[in-house]
Amino acid sequence: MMTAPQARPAVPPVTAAASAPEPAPLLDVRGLTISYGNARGTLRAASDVGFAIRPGEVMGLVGESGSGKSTIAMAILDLLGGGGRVESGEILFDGTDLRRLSAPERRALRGDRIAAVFQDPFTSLNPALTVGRQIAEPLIQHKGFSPRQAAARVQDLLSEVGIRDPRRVAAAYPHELSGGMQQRALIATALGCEPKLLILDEPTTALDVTVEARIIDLLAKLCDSHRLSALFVSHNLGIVNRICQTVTVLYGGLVVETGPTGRVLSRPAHPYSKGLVAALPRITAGRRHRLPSIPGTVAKLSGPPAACVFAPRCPFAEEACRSRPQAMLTDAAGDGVRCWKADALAGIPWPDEDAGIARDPKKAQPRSAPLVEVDHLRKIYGANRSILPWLRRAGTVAVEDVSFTVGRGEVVGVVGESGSGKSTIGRALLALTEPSAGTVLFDGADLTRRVRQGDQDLRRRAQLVFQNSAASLNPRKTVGDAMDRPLVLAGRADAEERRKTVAGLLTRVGLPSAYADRYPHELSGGERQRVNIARALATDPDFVVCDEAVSALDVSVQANILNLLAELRDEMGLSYLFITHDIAVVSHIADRVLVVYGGTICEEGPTGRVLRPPYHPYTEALLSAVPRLAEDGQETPRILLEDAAPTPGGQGCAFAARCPRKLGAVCDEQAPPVHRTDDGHRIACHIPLATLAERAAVFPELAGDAPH
Amino acid sequence: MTDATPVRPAPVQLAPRRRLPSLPVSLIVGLVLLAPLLVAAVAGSWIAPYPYDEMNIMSRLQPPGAEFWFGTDEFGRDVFSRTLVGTGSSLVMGVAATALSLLAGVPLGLIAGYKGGRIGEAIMRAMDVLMSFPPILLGILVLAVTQPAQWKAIVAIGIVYVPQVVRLTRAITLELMQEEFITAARLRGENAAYILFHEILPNIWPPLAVEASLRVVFAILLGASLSFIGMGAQPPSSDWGLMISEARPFVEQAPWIALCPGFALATAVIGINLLGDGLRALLDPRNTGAH
Amino acid sequence: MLAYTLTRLVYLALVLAVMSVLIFLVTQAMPGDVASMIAGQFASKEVVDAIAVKLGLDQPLIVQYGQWAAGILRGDLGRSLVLEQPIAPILMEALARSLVLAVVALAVVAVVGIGLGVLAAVRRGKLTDQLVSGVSYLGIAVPDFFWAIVLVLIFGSYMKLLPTGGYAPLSDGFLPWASHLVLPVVTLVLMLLARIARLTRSSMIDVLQTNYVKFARAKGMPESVVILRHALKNALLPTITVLAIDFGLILGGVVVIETIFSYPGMGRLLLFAIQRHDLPLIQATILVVSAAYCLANLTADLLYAYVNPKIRHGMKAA
Amino acid sequence: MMMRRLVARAVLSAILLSGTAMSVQAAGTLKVSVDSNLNTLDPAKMKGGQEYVAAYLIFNGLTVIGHDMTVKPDLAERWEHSDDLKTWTFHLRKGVKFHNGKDLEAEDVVATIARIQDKATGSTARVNFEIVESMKALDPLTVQFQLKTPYAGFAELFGERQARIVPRDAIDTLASKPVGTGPFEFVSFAPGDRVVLKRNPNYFEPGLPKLDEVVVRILPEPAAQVAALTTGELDLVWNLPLEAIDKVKADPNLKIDSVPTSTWDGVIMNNKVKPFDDPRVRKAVAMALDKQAITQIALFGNGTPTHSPIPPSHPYYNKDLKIAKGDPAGAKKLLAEAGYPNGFEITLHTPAGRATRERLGLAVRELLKPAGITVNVQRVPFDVFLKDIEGKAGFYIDGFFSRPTIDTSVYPWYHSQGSWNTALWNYSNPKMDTLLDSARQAKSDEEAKSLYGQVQALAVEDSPGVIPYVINHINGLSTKVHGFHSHPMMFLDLRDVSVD
Repeated sequence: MMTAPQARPAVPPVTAAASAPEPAPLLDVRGLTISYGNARGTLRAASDVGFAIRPGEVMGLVGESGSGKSTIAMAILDLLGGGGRVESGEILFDGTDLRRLSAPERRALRGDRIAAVFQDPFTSLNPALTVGRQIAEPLIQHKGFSPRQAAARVQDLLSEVGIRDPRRVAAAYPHELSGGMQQRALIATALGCEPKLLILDEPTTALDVTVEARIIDLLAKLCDSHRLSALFVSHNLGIVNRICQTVTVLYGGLVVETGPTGRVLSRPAHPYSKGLVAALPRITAGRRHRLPSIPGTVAKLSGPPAACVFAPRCPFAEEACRSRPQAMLTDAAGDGVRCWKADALAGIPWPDEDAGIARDPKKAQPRSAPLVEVDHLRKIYGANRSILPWLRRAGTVAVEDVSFTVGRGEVVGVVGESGSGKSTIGRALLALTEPSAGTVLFDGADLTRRVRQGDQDLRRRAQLVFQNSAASLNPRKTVGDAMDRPLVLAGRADAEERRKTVAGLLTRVGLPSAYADRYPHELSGGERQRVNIARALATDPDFVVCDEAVSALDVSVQANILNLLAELRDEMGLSYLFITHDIAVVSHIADRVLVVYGGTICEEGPTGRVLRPPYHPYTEALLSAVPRLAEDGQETPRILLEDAAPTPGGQGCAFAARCPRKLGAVCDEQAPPVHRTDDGHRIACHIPLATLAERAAVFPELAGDAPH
Repeated sequence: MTDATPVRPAPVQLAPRRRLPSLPVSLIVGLVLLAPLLVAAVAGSWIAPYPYDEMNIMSRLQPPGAEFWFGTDEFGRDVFSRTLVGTGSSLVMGVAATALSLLAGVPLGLIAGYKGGRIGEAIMRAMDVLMSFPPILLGILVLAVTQPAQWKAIVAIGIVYVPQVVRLTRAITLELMQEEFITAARLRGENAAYILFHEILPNIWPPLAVEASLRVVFAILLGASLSFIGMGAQPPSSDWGLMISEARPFVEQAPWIALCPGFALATAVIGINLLGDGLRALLDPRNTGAH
Repeated sequence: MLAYTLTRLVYLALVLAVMSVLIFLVTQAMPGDVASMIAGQFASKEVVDAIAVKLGLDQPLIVQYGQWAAGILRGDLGRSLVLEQPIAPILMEALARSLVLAVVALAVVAVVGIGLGVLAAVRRGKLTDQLVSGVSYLGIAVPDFFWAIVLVLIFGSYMKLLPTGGYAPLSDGFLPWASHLVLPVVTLVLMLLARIARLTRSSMIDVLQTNYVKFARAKGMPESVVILRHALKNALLPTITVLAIDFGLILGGVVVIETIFSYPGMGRLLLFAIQRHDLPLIQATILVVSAAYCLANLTADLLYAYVNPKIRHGMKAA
Repeated sequence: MMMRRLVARAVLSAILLSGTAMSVQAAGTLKVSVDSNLNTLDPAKMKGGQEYVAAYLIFNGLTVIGHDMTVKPDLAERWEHSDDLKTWTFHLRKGVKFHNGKDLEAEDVVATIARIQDKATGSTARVNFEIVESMKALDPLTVQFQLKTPYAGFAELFGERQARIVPRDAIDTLASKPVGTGPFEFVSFAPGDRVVLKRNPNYFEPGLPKLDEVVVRILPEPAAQVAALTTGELDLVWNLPLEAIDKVKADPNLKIDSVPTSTWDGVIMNNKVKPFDDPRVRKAVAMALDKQAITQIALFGNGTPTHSPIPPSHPYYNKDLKIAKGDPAGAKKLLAEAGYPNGFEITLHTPAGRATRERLGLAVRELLKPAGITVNVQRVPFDVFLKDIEGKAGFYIDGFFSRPTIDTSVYPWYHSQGSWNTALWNYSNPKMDTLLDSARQAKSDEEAKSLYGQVQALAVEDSPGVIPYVINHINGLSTKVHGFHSHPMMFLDLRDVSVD
């Protein structure tokens, strides 16, 4: 393991443009090895990790779950918990090895010169203290501010992170703020003592896309204006591309590649990086039948690696890869890659699995009656008719007057942010929740009523694939048992025959049939999601609702599952309602897209139409917020929405409160008219269609293509 | 890795197969403490050196010694024998009362959680009323209605703990009802009975088992308290609570009468507590060995 | 918050109404009766009947309940049949004495229990933690009456330091009054301490693993601030609930403690009433204790809501 | 800060030491404990020893039973009766005032007795006064009773505990605010806690009482009583728990004062209920019970085995009879004769909370076992005992306080018309009736002694029930208490008592 840490300083990196002496790195991590120990043994979360961040530079640390990226961030902060231990290595901050400092000395650095923002703003703020007080704390602690001085500084900080009414926010408790506001407050906290280094651990992952876009924008601006260095931990390549100058790719606790963001993301050198970039669904990529994907599951190490960690999943692997660990190869520019074949593989793309047979969209546009018809669906939650007057409540409108259809063999995508009502629509379609008004016809029959009358056969024809693959399987039943029941209910009495069917289904979703004897916790996330799909198929359905079915999965696994779903659709003629917050995923798989906001449909149409102008203002904002890779072309100016939470249920347009193109009172007071264009494209907006059509395309690359 | 060690394949962890559960220490210690008590509960009257109720005026209030290991009480009865024989009474009190509360509480909780609506509301309001009585008071109230007897104390304690069991069962049921595998069961057309008994119940029993072990402790203590104030086991029974109560006047001249059953009680309570802690650890979903 | 409070009050009223019916019916079902009790040994039936008529015990149940309930609503708890006195003053005096016991015990439990719990959580897995766990096991391992006996033995009989029973009114002076409280309070504390300490420990451990505590540490806050300002406030929420329940438990459960220490509170009054079959006194005592228990629970819930800003603001009535 | 810590330490040590601090109290205050709460302070309704303690401190009767168990003048300075023993005239002491300032008058006596006679009052003394035909106040200081039948012991009836004379205008508030003529005035009563009494300055016996104040603490726990006595928190423990006698004896600051009484506990067998309708069965039970052993078990020896309620300390006690030694073999034989060769199983009820009676029950259970009788002891709350057991069940343990006379101690239990007998064991033997009736009119002590000797012999022979012992009344007190003598009637006579 003679690797980068020794090699790299030997060849001082030289920037191509200027020959000015390279400033010493602000943060220089060398040979960092971290392990977690528990009763069952040790797990190596990071092995011999090294990277450097120069002053003013934002470095992305990317990898899938379990790659060790957050562990490294926590090790820098000295906040490893739960049995984590730094085994060896140096963490040089401004030339000082942090590991040699005492705990109080490191604490004194934290929040002062090294500040952090964590993933989940909803849980990172103390619910019992006002936001202002929490922001003021480090100021008082590290800078010796008086509470009064600190309070004044808090207002400035809040203004700086884009909060309009800092006084109110400072006095508020965290739960009174939206997620975006909370994350801004956390950023303000981090900025308070004017740190040199920011540790950003997935700072936007928990947020909606439009909010994420605003926060990233803010972070980029702040890093720029304060000349901040930052370690940006993320799994999202698009966001890394947007904010980081350099990027370090982790796999199985090892750095597999490091280099300037543009280069790494456009011309990845390590096979893993290639796969990662290739597997990302992309709006601009055109419709492909299959996404390139990385087989297998993420590696976890329990000791020093004995071979290339990626070899078991690598399409380019050969015997040499499996017999010895890989060393970091560093070039003159400081780029590194942990693959001895990197040079040989330069220019060779990740294998594309696409058979090249573009799906015939006509197949998805059947002439016969639609399979599912949703008519004026309305759902109100939490209405209360108590005898106690102060308990009476009108309830919250989750879905407001939604109508659409799903054709046979068609994939309809539903895109929206959290709280948009998209999941409620899905549940109503499966008769899991009773509509407050309106009807859901399934194959011509009123599904809700039939189910209420006990018609389980009709219900079995509509199934659901869940987001949380862990919770969707009964932990006390084997995979086989879980899949056996639907068959029993379908009246298949022969146990042996059922067993075969289960085995067949498992094979069908790409799992060994021996998995029938396993319990859910013995499977990986991707495997569980396959089991979920297999179970949904066991009732032989016509229609499957996929509710954020791939959102919780890592990119490489997500591509696998998307491919599987596409195959099944083609083979079995399934219809999908594909619910997601990720418009890129929808654009990949859906024939038609519904864009929902605040319980209403703002735009509906064939995927190709929705991705092109004319846009509903919300669709436009959503598209512009999608982070993308460099190769996807020049970014257009983003449309940044307010953080304000949507307020459905009013008289006017649900989006009016956040709409950047709001016309005026009419938007608040009247429901928007529906503009119809060709191919069943509908836009609900007060702005005339012609005006909407004037907007430039968010993805110019798509503009020329003919709509499907 | 420049040395000549043979190259091994990367120790990539595979999805774990079923492993033998590693038994928590507290579980083992708990069982070790309880084992002799269980033996005493079953075979107490056979292993006891003297009949529990045999009086001997010549040897009353004898201190512990070779003849009477833990001394004698005011009737000259052997305290050790009495404590041994009393094990059954005291443990049965806790276990039977807990069983009773589970028997009544679990179905009610399941119904309240699964059905919800008016039935669920009615059940929960009834439990609210029941819970509004302080526990020992409810026990006293129930016992005051009839002549005291041990089985009545068991029923009383059982009733006292029904609301807690109902609440817990309902809470878990409600939580499970939100689980996606229940949704999946509904989607494949399962009826309520199947969902309750095959999907929900197997997931309820681990937390219930932990809860039950704690309930047993409370029930034993409450039973002892009731016996103490004369509303539980009746003399000449050697129920521990009753023994301690009867020993009160002699506590100064003959503390052993109270101490022996006191220590037995403590052993039982600590044992069951440890057992509960161990059970909790064992049944924790994070402990992958458990199913 | 207001809506929540109102709702809870309405519930409380309903629960108390149902309870009053239950209490009335159950006490009526008790064997033995007050007329025979008053008539004494071998009184003839006519004597018993004469007493029953005099006491109004011959009227239909519903009439008796109606009179009783109406009386309570007017604040009249009735007359004790045995003591031949209005119940309210006797009950209030006993309640006040039990309350003193409960409040002092609870205060000690809260301070010591929370302190021990925090200590154990912070020193998790270390010797301190094990010691606290061990001691708390000991506390719950033996019933309160056993502790009481041990305490009486040690402090009363052997050391002769403290009075082992009875009660001294404040008019006798503060010290006699306080000294009579020590042993019962210590017994109650021993009984309740373990639970509070363990609960605080576990919720403290949970809170110490939250993101906001991690974030507070990332801000460079000293450990003392992290624990006392960030963690403790949130960790105390479940403890508050349990403390209130304990308060009710003390009020209801003092029967045993008061018996052992001959402390003239509610518990002994109730036992006295049961032994003498003094129905009005039994009914009033149980009702008042249960009402106090309910009120304690209500207070806990409101306190919980108040301390928890998430509920305090924008309270949705649960 | 320093100051605060000092204060805290002072408070702490004061609390710890207050036990000893307690002993410093107002001179002339006697702190007494009783073992159970007082139900009422209305003497007519009293039933328990702890209540009688208060009765004798606050009230007086027309007569009083002295320490020698003979009747003595109290509120009546003298009395006379007609030769036929049917007309009784009592002359009241002059100048006696109730605590409320009113003078004692003959009308008060009439009202008091009339109230006891009223069934609705529910006084246990009512049966005593059933023989009263009529009564009237001849003048303010003279009251006359006309009896239905001749009765020699009528004056003694006024020494009975319930027959305390109360002011006729304050009857309704007696339970909570008693007013009497006794040596001490009522101050306060906190149920479950204490009764406070103060010296009656107008008490009719000059110079008495000596104490300024009496505090009667209610302390049911024996351990607490004894501890309080040793720490000086109490000066006197009334009816000292038997278990604590050794401890008190061992303490140099404490002493024991005891007196034999005719208070007894009994094994009640209902002679009309199977199997006790067969005298052989009753006799077998009596044979099997070793009275000496029972006295040891139930009373720790603080009592004396006896044949009937007549205590061995009494001159009428029949010394020639042998105390049963326990003969299970003989009992077995008798049982076989009665048709129970294998014995039988039966439930024995004991009243809960009466320690000696509970112990007696358990002793009976053990002692009958070798005779083949399986006894299941069932403890019942006292109110249930009174309602459902006493006078109704077949087999139970009961107990009775000393009566003022031998007649009132024996007649009601053994005469076929005796009030307790008809309720308890329904025993009937004409020979016994004759003996008892003659004893009532016995002209001499000799004659009475002989008659009562035969009564005892017959009682043993017929064994209507088993009376194993009479109990000693024991008080534990501090050596600082002077002038105290335990009373065989078990009430507290504190007139002559003083405390250092």
